[in-house]
Amino acid sequence: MKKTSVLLTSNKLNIQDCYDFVQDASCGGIAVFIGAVRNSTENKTVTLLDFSSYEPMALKEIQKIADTALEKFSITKIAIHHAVGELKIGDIPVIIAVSSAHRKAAFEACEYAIDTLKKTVPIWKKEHFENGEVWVNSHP
Amino acid sequence: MKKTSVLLTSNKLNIQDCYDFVQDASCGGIAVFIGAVRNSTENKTVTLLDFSSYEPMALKEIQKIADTALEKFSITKIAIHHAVGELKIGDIPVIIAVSSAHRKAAFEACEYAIDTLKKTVPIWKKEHFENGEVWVNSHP
Amino acid sequence: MEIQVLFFGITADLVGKNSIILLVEKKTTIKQLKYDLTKEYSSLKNINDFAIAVNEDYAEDNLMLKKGDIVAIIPPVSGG
Amino acid sequence: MEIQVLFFGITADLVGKNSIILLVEKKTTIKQLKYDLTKEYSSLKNINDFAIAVNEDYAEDNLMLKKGDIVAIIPPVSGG
Repeated sequence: MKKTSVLLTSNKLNIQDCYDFVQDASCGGIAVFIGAVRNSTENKTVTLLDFSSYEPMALKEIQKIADTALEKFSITKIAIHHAVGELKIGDIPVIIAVSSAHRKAAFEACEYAIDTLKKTVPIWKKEHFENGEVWVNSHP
Repeated sequence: MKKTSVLLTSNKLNIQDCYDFVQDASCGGIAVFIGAVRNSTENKTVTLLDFSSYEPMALKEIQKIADTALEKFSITKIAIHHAVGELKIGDIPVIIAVSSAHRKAAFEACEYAIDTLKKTVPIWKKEHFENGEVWVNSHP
Repeated sequence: MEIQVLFFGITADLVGKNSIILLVEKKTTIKQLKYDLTKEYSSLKNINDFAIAVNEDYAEDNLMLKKGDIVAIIPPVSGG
Repeated sequence: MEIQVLFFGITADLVGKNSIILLVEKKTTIKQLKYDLTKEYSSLKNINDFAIAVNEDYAEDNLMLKKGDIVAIIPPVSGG
């Protein structure tokens, strides 16, 4: 039985797909985190985000997060799907879904996965504003 | 703008409906908890669960949880949907979705809501096994 | 005075009813009501403690009942 | 010896390239490579520190490069 689903795609992410993958008859709880593109950062209006990645390494790092979550927490399955390319306000850059017998572990693993993804996975976003653009996190 | 969606229904719950309700252009993160009917409890095989409720009071108590979550945490919207009636393995008794500008508050509010729901909302489940049935939590 | 008492979950099974009309003294407290009900329906002793709601809100032991109150017997909940 | 160097995110913009072939001495460490790159492309000083991956894994400062390694310049990530 495959316990991890890892995806990096320029297609639209699908919440139901992630749910269907992690859902299991032995599981009483499923925690899901859905990232969404916000309309502002530090009071500046965002028009779109452009996500790029170092694809083979990003996939390896996402897989590491999924595998580590399975080791660290009493969970059953985990899906981590990330989008690349241009995303508009309200679009979904990332979905993480975790199933487990009991809910506490699912919540913990879900937070662990998104926190770690934001630190280690080689994906970058450029924020586009009405009058300019900026690479997020890159400047001192 | 309505900030809470509260539902007690004998229809099938829908994850996308909850997501669509809480999704908002100002939100960067959405945390979702989905309860699922497990196939076993204490090593006994469950065939189905039967949920009943004191409906008007259950709705009031769920509304209280949603309102309190909005006060306690920096969140934008919250949906709490609960099913009643007979549910089979894999069916969804509860969905809680929470949106916020930043993810930490969404996770905290989501856990708060499911933890509190399990303590205060007058809903009861009877577990049906192959050879009998039992009201959950009711016996010393 | 008359009050209505609703039974839910396991208590409906134990008492064999969903609802009764009960005659109680004026100034009866929730604590007294619990005592009276457990005396009348001794099967209620077989479960964990139960809570009482009056008019759809949880009630403390020292609350006094009023005529026409709708009282609900709330065994340990198990939603979610 | 030759190695390939890939630039991502802001570093590709700063350097104006996605990829270069670089000639380095044998036994060059990651630390030395960072120093050399920042000297060659002084615009790299304008960003927060960057990490280095060798053959798709994060590399420590003391790792020594081998011929044919694929080195990636990883500016602060911002996925999610």
